[in-house]
Order: sequence, then C-alpha cells, then structure tokens
Amino acid sequence: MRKLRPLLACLALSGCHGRQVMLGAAGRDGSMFANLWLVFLIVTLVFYALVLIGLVWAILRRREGGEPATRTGLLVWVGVISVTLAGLSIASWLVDRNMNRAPFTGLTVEITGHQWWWDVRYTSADPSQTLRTSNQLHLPAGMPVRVILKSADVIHSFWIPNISGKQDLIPGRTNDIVITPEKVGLYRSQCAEYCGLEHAHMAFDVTVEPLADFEKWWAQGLLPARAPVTPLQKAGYAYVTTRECSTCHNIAGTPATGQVAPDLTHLASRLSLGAGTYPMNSGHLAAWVADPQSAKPGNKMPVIGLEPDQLNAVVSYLESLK
Amino acid sequence: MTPAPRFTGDLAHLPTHGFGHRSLTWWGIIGFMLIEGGFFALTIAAYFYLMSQEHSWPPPPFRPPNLIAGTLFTLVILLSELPNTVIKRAAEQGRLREVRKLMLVMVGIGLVLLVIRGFEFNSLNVLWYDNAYGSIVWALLVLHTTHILTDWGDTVVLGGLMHTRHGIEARRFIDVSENSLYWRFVWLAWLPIYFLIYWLPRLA
Amino acid sequence: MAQRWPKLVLLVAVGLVVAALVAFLIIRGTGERAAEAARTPYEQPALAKTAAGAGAHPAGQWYIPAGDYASTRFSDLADINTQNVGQLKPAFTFDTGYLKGHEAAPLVVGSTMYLVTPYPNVVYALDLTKPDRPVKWSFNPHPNPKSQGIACCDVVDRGMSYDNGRLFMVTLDGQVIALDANSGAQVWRTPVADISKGETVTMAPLVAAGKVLVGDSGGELGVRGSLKALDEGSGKVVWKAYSTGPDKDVLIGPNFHPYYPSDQGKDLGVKSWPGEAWKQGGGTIWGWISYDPELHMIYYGTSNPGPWDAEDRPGDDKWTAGIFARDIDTGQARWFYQTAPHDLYDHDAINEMILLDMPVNGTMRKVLVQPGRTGFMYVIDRVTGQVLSADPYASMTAYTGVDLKTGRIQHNPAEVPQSGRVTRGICPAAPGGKDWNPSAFSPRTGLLYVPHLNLCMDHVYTGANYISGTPFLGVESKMYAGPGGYRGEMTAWDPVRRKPAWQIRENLPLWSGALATAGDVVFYGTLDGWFKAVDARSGKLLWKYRTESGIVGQPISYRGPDGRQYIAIYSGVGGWVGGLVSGGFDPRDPTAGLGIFNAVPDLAKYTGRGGRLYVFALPR
Amino acid sequence: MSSPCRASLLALVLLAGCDEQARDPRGHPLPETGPLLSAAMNPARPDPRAVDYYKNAFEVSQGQQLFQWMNCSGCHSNGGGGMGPALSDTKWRYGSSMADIVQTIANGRPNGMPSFSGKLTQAEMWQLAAYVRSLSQHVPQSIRSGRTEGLSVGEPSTLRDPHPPRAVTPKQDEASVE
Amino acid sequence: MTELDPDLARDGPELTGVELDRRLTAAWRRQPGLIGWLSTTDHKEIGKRYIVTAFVFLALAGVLGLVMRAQLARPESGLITADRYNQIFTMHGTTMMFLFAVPVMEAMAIYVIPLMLGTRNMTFARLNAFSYWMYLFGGTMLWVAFVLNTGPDAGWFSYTPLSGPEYAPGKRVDIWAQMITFTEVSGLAAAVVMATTILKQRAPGMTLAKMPIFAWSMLVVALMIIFALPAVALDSGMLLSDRLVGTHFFNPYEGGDALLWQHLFWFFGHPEVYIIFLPATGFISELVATFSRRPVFAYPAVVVSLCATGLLAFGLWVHHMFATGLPRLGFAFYTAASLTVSIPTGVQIFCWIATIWLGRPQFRVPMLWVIGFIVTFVIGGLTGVMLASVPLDLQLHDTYFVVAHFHYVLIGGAVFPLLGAVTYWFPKATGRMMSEALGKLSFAVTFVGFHLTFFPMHITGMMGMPRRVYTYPAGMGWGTLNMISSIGAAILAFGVLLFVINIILSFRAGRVAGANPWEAAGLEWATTSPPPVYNFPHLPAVASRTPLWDEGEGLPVTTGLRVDDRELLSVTIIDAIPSVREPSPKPTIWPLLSAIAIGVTFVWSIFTPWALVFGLVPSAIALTIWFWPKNPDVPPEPEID
Repeated sequence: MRKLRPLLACLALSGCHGRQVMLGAAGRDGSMFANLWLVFLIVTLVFYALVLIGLVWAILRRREGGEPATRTGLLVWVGVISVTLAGLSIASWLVDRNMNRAPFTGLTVEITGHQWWWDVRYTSADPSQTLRTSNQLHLPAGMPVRVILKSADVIHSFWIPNISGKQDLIPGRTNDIVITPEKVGLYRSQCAEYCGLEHAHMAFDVTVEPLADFEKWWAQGLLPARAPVTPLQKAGYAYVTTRECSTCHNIAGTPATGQVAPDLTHLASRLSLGAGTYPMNSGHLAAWVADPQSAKPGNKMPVIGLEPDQLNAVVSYLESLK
Repeated sequence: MTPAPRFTGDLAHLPTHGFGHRSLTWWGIIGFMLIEGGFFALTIAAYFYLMSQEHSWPPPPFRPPNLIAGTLFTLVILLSELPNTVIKRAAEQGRLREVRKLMLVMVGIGLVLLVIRGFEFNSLNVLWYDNAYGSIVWALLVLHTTHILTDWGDTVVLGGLMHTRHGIEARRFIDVSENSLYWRFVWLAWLPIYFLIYWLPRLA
Repeated sequence: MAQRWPKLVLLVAVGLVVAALVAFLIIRGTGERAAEAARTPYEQPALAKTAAGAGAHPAGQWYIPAGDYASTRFSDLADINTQNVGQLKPAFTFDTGYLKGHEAAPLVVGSTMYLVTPYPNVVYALDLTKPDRPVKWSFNPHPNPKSQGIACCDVVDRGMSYDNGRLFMVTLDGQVIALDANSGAQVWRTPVADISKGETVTMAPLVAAGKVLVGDSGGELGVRGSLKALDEGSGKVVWKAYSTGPDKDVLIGPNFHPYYPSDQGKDLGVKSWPGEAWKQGGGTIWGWISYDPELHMIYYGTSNPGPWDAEDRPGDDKWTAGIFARDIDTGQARWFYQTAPHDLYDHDAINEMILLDMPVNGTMRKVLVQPGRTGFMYVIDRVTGQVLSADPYASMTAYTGVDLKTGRIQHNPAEVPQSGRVTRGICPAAPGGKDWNPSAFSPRTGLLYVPHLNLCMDHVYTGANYISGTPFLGVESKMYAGPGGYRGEMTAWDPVRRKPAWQIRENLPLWSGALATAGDVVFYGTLDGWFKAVDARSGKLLWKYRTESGIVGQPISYRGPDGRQYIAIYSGVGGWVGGLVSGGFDPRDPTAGLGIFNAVPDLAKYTGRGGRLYVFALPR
Repeated sequence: MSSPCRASLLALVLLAGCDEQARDPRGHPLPETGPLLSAAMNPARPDPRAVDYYKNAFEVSQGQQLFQWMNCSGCHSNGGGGMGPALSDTKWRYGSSMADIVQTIANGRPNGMPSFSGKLTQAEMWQLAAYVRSLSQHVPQSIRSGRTEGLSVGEPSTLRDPHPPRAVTPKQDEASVE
Repeated sequence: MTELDPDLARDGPELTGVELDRRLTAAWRRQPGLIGWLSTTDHKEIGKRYIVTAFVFLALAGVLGLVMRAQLARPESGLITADRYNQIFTMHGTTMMFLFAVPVMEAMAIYVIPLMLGTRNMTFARLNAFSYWMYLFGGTMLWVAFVLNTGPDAGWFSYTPLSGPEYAPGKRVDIWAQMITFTEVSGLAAAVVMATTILKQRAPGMTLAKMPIFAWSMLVVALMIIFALPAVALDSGMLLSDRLVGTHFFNPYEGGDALLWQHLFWFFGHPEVYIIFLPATGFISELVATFSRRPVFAYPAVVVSLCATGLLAFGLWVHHMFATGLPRLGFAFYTAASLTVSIPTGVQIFCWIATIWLGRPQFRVPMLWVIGFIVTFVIGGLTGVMLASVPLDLQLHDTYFVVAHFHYVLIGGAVFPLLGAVTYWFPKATGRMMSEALGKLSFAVTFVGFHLTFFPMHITGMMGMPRRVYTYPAGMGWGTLNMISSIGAAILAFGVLLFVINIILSFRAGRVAGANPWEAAGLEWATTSPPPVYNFPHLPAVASRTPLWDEGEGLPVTTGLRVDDRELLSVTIIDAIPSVREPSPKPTIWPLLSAIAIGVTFVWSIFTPWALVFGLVPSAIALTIWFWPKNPDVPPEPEID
C-alpha cells in the first residue's frame, strides 16, 4: 500500500519522472512532500466531488421546499469543512515539523546566487579543503546537507524539486535549508524566484552519488586545473589566463584569478554550460565562447569577438579542464 | 414596466444639512482619516521594522534629533486645539463672526507650525540618504508635514470662503466643523510620531 | 496670605539661586578635579626600562627613524625641559617642494640632516653648520610614476636609515638604494618589489647587523608580503621571508617555536587558506622593525590578509596580521604570534614594537610592547612569544578580550561583518586603535606615549575580484568618530600597571609619531598643523606651534653643531587620512579613501597641503 | 537645471525615453575608436554613437557593475577617490569626453592608472566610461539612480547638478618641482 | 404634511409622470458637448466609462497573455526576447490586477449600486469623476511607457532589490510604481465614495439587514480597500524615493531590508485578491437569486461570510513568504489562517448551491456563468488550500501550479461572474438584451478554452516548471503541456472575443428590454432601462430584501426631494430612516482639470522630486476652484415650516 500511494499520485499528475519534478521523491523532504500532497489531493478531490454532486443534484432537482433540512445541511457542511481543515492544518504542521527536524549534519555547502549563476562552496573545518565550484552540486546519498544561501545581487530561490522545497536567497540575509538526498541520480535545480533578464536560464545540475564517489569527487575538485598539453591547448591557456577571461573567471593553478564569474577549474567535468543553458559538449562550448549572448542574451559574459583560431584554442583548452 | 408609484412618505420636512454623522461630508472625512491613519500606522510599523534591523537606534554615529523644535511644535499644536474647539462649537452654532475671526487665527497658527516644522527638519541630525533610520524619520516627518500643509491650505481656502458671501450658507459651517475635526486628527496623529522621532531614539 | 507671598517668592528665588550655584560648582568642580588629576605628575613604583642593549643611541644624533633598535624614540637631550619648552621658536624651515603626506623622520648624522620626501622620494642633505642650512646635495631616484596609482594610501615614505657612512632609502616603486652620505652618490640599487603585482615600498628600511631590512606595501592589492634582508655592502638579497605560503618560503625551520599551539604545524601558511588564496594573501611588511642585538632577533609585524572581505578566505590566514621574531642573520623564524587570526577589519600587526625590560607579576621579563591596531596593548615575552598581557587602550566593541591561554583574540559576534548587510559601530575602525604612527617611550617616566585614534566604522563585505595590480578589497566602509566624538587621543600608557597614566583628547585623528626627551617633554603633531609639547609626567600642554599644514611626520631631537638641542618635524598633511587633502579627494562620497575620509570631512577646514621641515630651538 | 528645462524634459521624456530606457544585451554599436591612440578621437567632434552609451540607463548600469567588478571602486571608491583620484568632482586630468575616458581605461595613464586593454572588451570600456561620467552627473538626469545597493554614497546623484568639467593637467596637480 | 409652493419644487402625487421627468431631467442633466461630457458627475456615465476602460485594459493585457503563450508554446522559442517577455508578463499581471480586476469591480458597483440602493447619484459625485480620471491617466501612462520600451519588467509585485535603483536602471520601475500611486488615489477615492453611498444613501426602509448582498460585498470591499491600499501606496512611495532621492528603506547595506517590501506589499496584496473576489461573490449572489427565483439561501450566513473573509484576508499575507526564511514558528498560524479563510467561502458556495436546490433555476446565460464559476472556482479554492500548507507551498510556490491556481481563482472566481454580471445588467444599461445564443456559445468556448489553458499548468508546475521564465529547455517534458495551454489560450481568447461581439451586436440590435427583463427583485429593476439621468422619478422605499418580488406593481415611493435642484436623501446607517436631504454637486470640469494637474505632478515627480513642489500650485488651484461654491443658479431653498 505504501508503495501504491505515490504511484496513485503519479497517475493523478504525471509528475514523478524527470530530473526536475516535485513527486520524484528523491530526498527526505521530497518523500514527505509526496505523501502530504497525496493526502491533500485526495481530500480536495473528495470536496470537489461533493460540490459537483451538490451542484448537479441542485440543478436536476427543481422543486420547492426543504429549507429546514438545508439549514441543517449548512451547519453540517461548516462542521465538515472545519474539521477537515483542522486535520489538514495539523497534518501540514506535523510534516513541516518533521522536515525541520533534519538530523545534524557535518556537511555544509554555501551557495551564493548571482545574476544568473550559482557560486557553490563546500566548506570544511580545514580551510584548505574548501572546495569552490559553480553551477553544479554533488551530494552524497543519504547524508543530510546544510545549504547556506546568500545572494550577491537580487532575490533568487534555491529549489531541487526532486529532493526538497524552496528557500530564497535574499541579499543581506543568510538563509539555510537542510536537504537529505536519498536516491542516487542526476537532478536539476532551477532558480524559482524571478531575478531579472535571464531568470529562465539559471539552473544547475545536482548529482547525488554514493558517499565514496562524492569524496572522490571532492578530492579531485581540490586539484588545480590540468596543465595544457597540446600546442592548441597551450595557445588557449595563454589566451584564457591572460586576457579577458581571466579578469572574471578563476582557474585554480593558473594566473586566471577572477572571482566575479563562475569558477572554470574543472569546467569540462560538468554536465551543463551557462548555468544549465546548454548541455556540456565541445560544440556548445564553442558556441558559448563565440557568442554567449546568443543562447542567454543579457548574461554578463561579453562577446569578445575571438578570431577562429583563437576560438579553437580557447575551446580546446577549456575542454581539457576535466 | 416601471411599477406605478405608491406614495408612502414625504421627505420635504427633512433638514438640508446636519452636523456630525448625519452629514455625508463627515463620513467622507472619516473615510479619509481612516486612509491617512492607515498610512501613519503602516509607516510607524515600517519604523519599528527598520528599528529591529539595527543594533542601536539611532545607528552610530548619529545622534537623536534635537528636542527644541519638535517639542515647541508639539506644544503649539496642542494649544491650537483650544481655538479649534471654539471654532467647531461656533460653527455648529452658526456664529459667523466668531468663525471668521478664529479661522484667521488658525491660519496664523498653521503658518507658525509650518515655520517650526522647517526647523524640525533641520534638527533631525540625519539626512534621508544617510541610512534607513534617516529615511524613515524623514518619511514620518514629511508625511505629517503634508497633512499640516493640506489642512492649512484647506483652512486658508475655507477661511477665505467664510469671508465671502458664501460664508452664510449653512453647509459652510459643516465644512468648518469637519475641518476642525480633521485638525484634531492631524494633531492626534502627531503625538505618536513625536514620540517616535524624538523620544524613542533616546530611550532605545 | 497676602502678607506672606513676598516672603514665599523670596524664599523660592533664593532657593533656586543657591541650587543653581551648587549645581554649577559641582559640575565645574568635577571637571576641574578631573583636569587637576590629569595635571598632577604621575608617579609609579617600578619603571619599565629600555631593553638592555637595544637602546644604544649615538649621542645627540638620529640615525634611524626610531632613534634606537628598541624603537623608543627617546632623546636623552634635556636642554629643552618642562620649564623652558614654552619658549621654543622655529630655528629654520625647509620646503621640500612636494605636497603629499610627509610621514618621514629626518635623520641627523654629524652636522648633516638628511630628509626624504614622499614620492618621488627625493633625498636632501642639509648642512647644519651654516646659518641658512643650505642643501649640501640632493638625490632624485626617479621612481616609476605608475607606482603612485598602486600605493594604497598616499605616496608616503616613512624615512631612511643611516649606517656606516651610508644612507639607505627606498623608493615607492620598490627599489632599495644605498647612498654615500657625504656625496649623495648612489652606491647600489636593488629592486625588491614589482609594481605590476601591486607591490610598493613605503616603510623605512632598518639597518642592523650588516643587513638592510625592507618589506613591502600592498596588502590592499593582494600582494604576497615578504621581508627582505639585503647585504649592507653589496645590496644583494641575503634572505627573503614570505608571510604566506609553504614553510620554506616563510623561512620556518626547526628553530621555529611559536608559543601557542594554533601556530604550530606544517605549512600553515598554505593550509590555513582556501585553495590558492595565500598567493594573494597580503601579509605585507610596511611598518616597523625592532632589533634586539642581545638575542640577535628582529621583531616585525605582518599586515592584513587579502582581500579585506574575510568571507573569501576562511581559515586563520597565516602568517598575516601577526608578529614574527626572526634570527637576523638567517631570517629563520623563531616565534610567531597572530594578533588577528582571520582578520576581519584590516587590523594589521605592523605597528612599532618597543623592546623593554620590565617587571611582570614581580619578575623582570624581556618584553616587547605593541600598541596594536586591534586596540590592545600587547605585552609579549620577546624570547618566547608568550602574550603576557593585552589590555584595551582604545574604544573597543569589535573584541571582547584576548584569551591569554590560547593567545586568541575574542570577537564580539555582533560586530562580525557580513556580506550584503552593514555591521555598524565597529571600534576600532580599520586603521585600528592606532595606525603606523609610532609611539615613544621614556625610561625616565617608564611611560609609553601612544598617539592614537578614536574611530569606529560601518563595514560590509562585497566580494573581491583579483586582478593583478589593482585593489583586492571587497569591502565598503564608512568611518566616524568613536564614543565621545573626538577622533584622536594621546595616551601615556603605563606598561607595568597596565593602564593609562594620562590622556589628551584631540579633535582630529592623530597621525603623527611621538618623541620623548630626557627633558620630560613629549612632542607630537596634529592634523590641523599644531606641533605640541606636553609634560611627560602629567600631560599638561606646555607649548604649541601652528605649522603650515597638518603633521603626519615623526619628530626627532638632535644636538646641532652649535651645541644647542633642536626638535625637527615634517609638516605636510597626507597619509591615509590626510590624503583627503593632499590628494584632493571628494569627501562627499562617504566611502572614499576606504571610508576614512568620512571621519574627517572637515579636514580641509583645518589644513591645506604642504611640505615643509620645521626645526625648533630655544632662543639663544 | 532650470524649471522650463525640467518641464520640457517632462514633455520629451516619453518620446526621447525610448532610447534611454532600451536594453540591448548585445550592446550598442561601438563608436569609432580606431587604433586607440589615434588622433581620430577628436573630442570636439565626438562620435555620435557614444551617445548610445552615456544616454542609456542600461549601459550605465552595466558600467556600474563593471566598476565594482574590475576593482575601479577599489581606487576611486564610489567616485570620491582614495588610491586614485576622485571622479565625482569637476577636475578631469585626461579629458571628460567618452573617448578620453575610454582611452584612459584602455591604455592607462602614466601616474598610476593601469591599462585594461585586453582585459575588457571595447563595449565594456564604453559602458564603464558612461558610468564614470555619471559619477559627476554628466549623463542625463533621467537615467541617474538615487543610490546604489551599498553603503550610502552621500547626496543622491539625481539631486546633484553637473558642473562643467575643468581640465587639470596632472603636472599641476602633482605640484612637482621638477 | 406641509403646504408646498405652487411652483411645486418637490415631487409628489401632484407632480409626477411627464412633468416630473421634465423637471428632474432639467435639474440633473449635464451640458451637451465635449465639455459637458468631460464634466459629468453622473454615476452611470462614469460607471460605463470605467467599465469600458477596464475592458480595454483587459483586452490589451489579454493580448499580452496570448503573446506569452505563443512564446511558451515551444521550448527555446525565439519569438520574443527575454527583455520583451519580462516586460510583457509584468504588464500582463500589473494591468490585470491594477487596471482591470479591481477597477472593473468598482466600475460595476459605481454603475449598479446607486440603482440598487434607490438613490439618484453617489455621494461626492465629483470625487467619483476624479477617481475615474486618475485611473485613466495612470493606465494610459503605463501603456504609453510600455509602447515606448519603458514597460516595467520586475514582475507585478516588483520585489526589491530587483526593482531597486541598481538592478532596475532607468524609469521602467518608476512608471510601475507611479501607476500604483495613480490607481491607489483612484481606488481610495472610489472606496470612500462607495462606502459612504452604501452606508448613507439607501432607500428608506432598506436597513442593513435588507441590503442587497452585492451592496454588502461592495461595502466590505470598500473598507478593505481603505485599509489595504495605503500599504501598497506607502510601499511604492518608498520604492520611488529609494530610486529617486536615495532613501534606504530596502537597502540592507544601510539598515533597510528587502523583506520590508514583501511584508508591505502582501499586506496589501493578499486582501487585493479578495477585493477582486468579493464583488464577484456579490454578483453570484444576485444572479443566483434572480435565476433561481428565490432569495439567496441563508442571507445572514452569506453576509457574515463576506465580512469574515474581509477580516481574515488581512491575516494571511505571510503565506506568500514561506520561502523567505522567516521564523518557521509563526508559519503554522498563517497556514491555519489561510485555511480558515476557506470556511466562509465554503459557506457561500453551499448557500448558492442550496439556493439553486431550493429554487426553480432558469438556465439563462448569466446562470451558465454562475455554474461555470462554481465548477472552476472551487478548483482554484482547493489548490489554494494546498498552497496554504507550508510543506506543499515550499514546493508549489512560484511554479506554474501557482499560475494555474490564481488564474482559476481570478478568472474562474472573478471574470466568469463578471461576464455573467455584464450579461445580467447589460439590458439595464443599454435597454437591450444580449443575444442568448451567442452568449451560450461564448460561455462554452470561454469555459473550454479556460480549462484547456490553465488545467495543464497544474501539471507543468508539478513537473518543475517555474513561473516567469521566458523560455525553457527542450527535454524537460514540458513542451506538450505548454502547447496545449497555448492552444487553449487561443480558444479562450476566441471565447472572450465572441462575448465582445455579442456586446457590440446586442448594443446595436439586441432585443429591447423592459424595465425588468429578468423579473428580478432588486430596486435597479424598478426604473426604466436605461434609467433616466436622475435614476428614479420618486425615491423608492423598501420593506424587504426582494422589493420587486414582494411589492409587485405597487412599489412604495417617497416624495419630497427638490426637483429644481440636485438633491439626495441621506438616511441613518442601520435602520435607513431618512435624516437629511443633501445637495448633490453639479457637473464640472474641475475634477478633470485637477486630475490633470495632479497627474502631471505625479508623472513629473518620476524625474525630479521638485515636481511635487512645483506641481502643488496648479493642483491646489484646481482643487480650490473645484471646491469653491458656485453661484447658485437655482433659487434658494423655499422656507418650510
């Protein structure tokens, strides 16, 4: 029966398959949401049916009298609504309390929202283990993670529908949310508060993986960027680390030390490009570098106007940043 | 298919004006007082909200406003209720000469108040663009000043009107009476603002 | 009743008058008593003494800006004393021709006075034997003009050092130059800084034990600070000790024995930073170096970590904002104490360290005393690096104390800055309880004369971007007068009793150094151009003189060829705070000058730009 | 601004407003800059396309962001200066035209201004130049903003009037004896 | 009874019929011509203008909706740019909420309420005219700006700091904020007029307990407006001053706070929804009663529900802010309060169904809209119950689920009743019936189109599509559903178009309606269709809630108001006992001129705060002339004794 219930909900609203769906139930909160949602859905469906039945009956009846019975009916109706609402309130409150009782966690991720990308920092008591990345989140399955949310400009909202509900990133405030991913898989998160021109293209990929994989990923993330090997990569390296790119982007281990745009140290190992705008591959990378204003007009990366050979070199180098 | 009239009552004996809640003007004034009161209440709520955002109030290094101008303003506006009450009573009893004379007094008092208000802005020790404290303090004072200004304008116009031949019309007395009522609102609204601007920063 | 009312009125009237009189007297009385107390000479049982061996000082001369290796700025000349100082008159003046901040100390060697100006760091040698003190020679090193845009807070130069017939100077663009003191000829020239990375040099080099010690400036531009020791004879770099990075760069070896466990460990200069942040981690050395010849150790402080936005650099950020003790020959670190681990406010540790021998809890200890930018007066065992005491000497809200067990400074959580939301009322402000301007110590009174600040600030982190050769800050800040409304203060601090002996409040921030003399007079200058002499024991103002511009220099005293005692001071407003006037900045922007101009928007009312040496003497 | 001027502004603003308010993420066509040091940039005959930058609210706001990101604010603060000269006053060492400012950003200046050539795109420099002009109110009043999201920067730009730029040669400013 | 002047300055048995009509018309009509047209103070003329204007805005905003649907029909569509899209959705929401939904409800009431109450005009008739002009100017300013690429683009609730001086450069958001000022001045003026009219100008005998339910709903709404609108006016005023003169209300760097905006906005914003919804329930109550041929079941329960909704609406605003990180402890309260508000709505729904159940329903077109309303709105109400729950809201918030929810509530809950009400009162205003056949067709098409558009959005929302995105990637699985929505939108638009065509055709050639074509019970049906300029020759008096059903042909009337001058009757509040004969102001151009002066001041003040100083002078002059008594062109009141 327990397994049947989410299934039922899925049938009602085919929202359980996909990387960015509410009934995906891939996290602790997500599962609780799915259950509470089902309760609400059933209750509201029952009430809707009652109203419709009443309406149809009223239309078909067409006769006088019956006023006193109706008065009683009104009282019963008010009673039923009140009791149901009280029930729903309590159910909702219990779930909410339960969500807030996420166990203490050692893993803290700090996410800063920017127009229109996500700066992600895995904190650690040992500062040298602090991992900075952007537009992606790797999470260990089954471990509660505290996500600290800040904004560098306007209000954004953090939301991984499969795993948990929303929490806003508000400038001047620090919010946090504890999320517990449970199912290994790839998910997608998208900014859920209108944040200006490119609000539609402000997403990131969420990879939930076993703890060991996660730790491996973290350790790899701490390594500086790979050195360029081929002449083409070297030419790209020379451009990227000294020219326009380096003023905004950071690539660890190179002279590119900009801090105002996404970190590129292991760019090519990510799943998407431009905060979820493109899937990551060399064609898209070239398209993006050549004209970032085409797919995501208004984003803060300017069109540099690279010559074709420069573009080749830059893309070749960026592709090597696994 | 208009139903034929069935005459049931005659209204000819009704008066053509009434004071207080019998007057439509009174209800209009009450409506606007509710609206303005809402503005004041919400601005005050915003004041407390912003206050809760700071550790100290006023935030360093700003000093609380100087007391003299604001306190003088408060005294004068409280005293102005004396002529105001007399006007209201005179209007309701239709004593035109008294109304005419006292309206001029009220115009004078309004002028004095506006001048003092000018000094008040000067004694806040903060500018609206310095910080949110400055912004909300200025907002409160500007909001109240617009009320002083509009009521003063109303008093000037009405005072002028009372000195014309329109002054004898009964409805004008209602206007005078409602103007006095509004003035009460203006100074009543001032009292919490005076406290918030001048005293809370000293006590907090 | 009718009969009684006049009496009643009379009674009330008399009562009121009496009450008013009493109230007046009480108010006046307390004020007077307080003032009186301040004027009574301060007596103390046990005196601190200048560190043995470090206080040596050529009689009547001034070879290094601090006067001696112990950094006491004490002159043993006593001709000018509390009785006659009131008669001081200018003996001569000299216009340097530059109008930036004149922070340097003049040097006097034999019958020559050596001056160095702010950028372009021109050196003048004045012949003191002639009545009009003509220029014997001058030297212009022609530094790269680009360096002006990289110097954080005005293009100052804090002075030169003299040793063995040579003058050692630095230029803003980072060259160390040795000049022949007689001829002004250049002996050698060694570049030690790269302005393309944001490095400049403003500190006064110190010559000791055959080494010229030079650090760098640029903690606001994300440089990686280092101290260099150059061979006095050849100008070759003998050793170079970075303030961040792996132990071998920092010259941390087996002899490194920091007192506190939090400073013990391998490669903390890397591990206490996120990622590669240590490469732009600041920790420059732009202040003062003291030297203990007996222990063969130098002491200096490192500057703030970069960027100012502390959220960008979680961790302790070693070895910034702390005090190093090093062996002067090898440069190997002996101990380190971090005054502000994970500095939040630009509270460098570069301030002067006065080496004293004094009783602490009944036993004589070899200590160094530093009036820190954090607002604490640190008394540290200079052999071991143990903090013996740390007492606040300035208005303080940012910290609640220093835990003497762990050595760690304790933060007030309400004053920890954040990004995106202002934190107000942080005291001391970024320039600290006291900035670079050095204190003086008189072994006669045992007191430390600390010219310092009373500034607080609003601070907010905004995130920093690193572009080589440009500022690396990530903050907005706005400073203003601290509690009491005054902005500067001269405190005579009793290091033994750990409390002030007397204090003088100054309207404007104090940005000049102090000088103590054996005549029991203390000299210092103010930003509005007054040069003041106060009684070393009571703080009583004895004499003052209005110079043409605000004073940010360091007073010295010497005996002239004519046998008289002279007092010399640069007048010429500038430096971080005075840059408002010397740089012609716009104080309508409260965040200008990293927020400090907001504390002195009225400065232009008190002083114009200037650049003049004043030398005072008693009338003949 | 005089009162009739305000009135005519009001009348015109809805018509003229279109250009001021437009947002083109691709930026406006670049003014003719040629090789940056060329004499083609004659301030007396400025390229008409420069107007698209300093008379456009969006371009100015982009410039404002770059001013923070590119550390301009580290030296020039919010216009008041510090390490670098004030930009909010009337003194212009190297010219006040858009082309002059772009030149300053691109190539730097001898007394410390670093060069951003190759670090910023041309369009970004024009945006920055537009913002720099706004610091001394040399952009239309209708596209200035009352404050920034930051600490208070004093009297709002919208309430200040621009004063005619005054050329100051760096030599004088340095008061150098050389 | 008093002997009257032989000139018969008052109506009565001696003065009735044609002669009375001649005299009253002379007293109440306005000048012909353009100036007269611009000077009118007649609530019917103002009401009609208001309604037409509001529908024009509906059409404009509807077109924007269609453009958005066209853009979203396919993933990564390049039909319009992000910048345009953002302006468009902001304009759509802003126009619908501020320029259509609230004004149209006020407009309907301005037309209908005096007729329902049996009075000749509204109180403060000139203020009423002024209210319209301010509304017109505000709306025009917004749309002119939009056409000139200066349309606001920060969403209809303009969250700071996105709408603040740094992230919303230029004047776009100022236009939005000043539009708020215009509509707030207009709405507040209308609310004061409305409340006073309902409280003081009812027919003799129409006690509060006998007042039509629509009047009750408008009374509650007027009071809600008076308490809610200052919040948004203050909020937008703060935003304007942040943007123009550098205050720091919303700047956390200087002690302000971004959430202050949201608190103030939603303190207004949530009641706003009920300000739109309650008049609609008033319509429904009128329609249900008329077409069920019986009074609404449980009148007291319905009235109490209206009042309860009005009160509770002020306690819910935080449920728009569950994701902002406020202390979670208080959320339980807001969940409970938000759920509680569905009780009075549930009661009303029960009462309407019960009325049908108990009555003899006739399925004319307005009744179809009522049924459409119940079927549709209840879905919106129930999804609202879901959104009130914190854990559910944290997922559903700001997704297309919410978009679906509020369109169900606002279109199903307010536009359907409105279209029903328009059909219902159209004969009263024009004298002609709307076509039944076309009406049924337009209902059916609209109904189908609506559900086709908005039902799939529940699912797109559940599938993770956030609202306010100008496009979405392919491969999210949202494409089909969005395509369905877009097709549905076209159908919906077609349905509304049919309705408009019906109106135009019927206006020209509809069947002539009598005074009471629906055989309804309200006083508005007691006068001719369209009503004379003075509404009623003799003021009706009532003794029941359904006077026309109870009194039949012999509706009692009172006499005694002047016929040579404009006079209104004011009554006591609760018992509606006549108390004063109040004069009603004559038409004048000055409300328009005042609105122009103040409007120019407002628009100007977007650019400089000095406008408020300079604009004060013409505004004060205009207002002074407006209020200055004119030379009486009628003889003074004859003495009565």
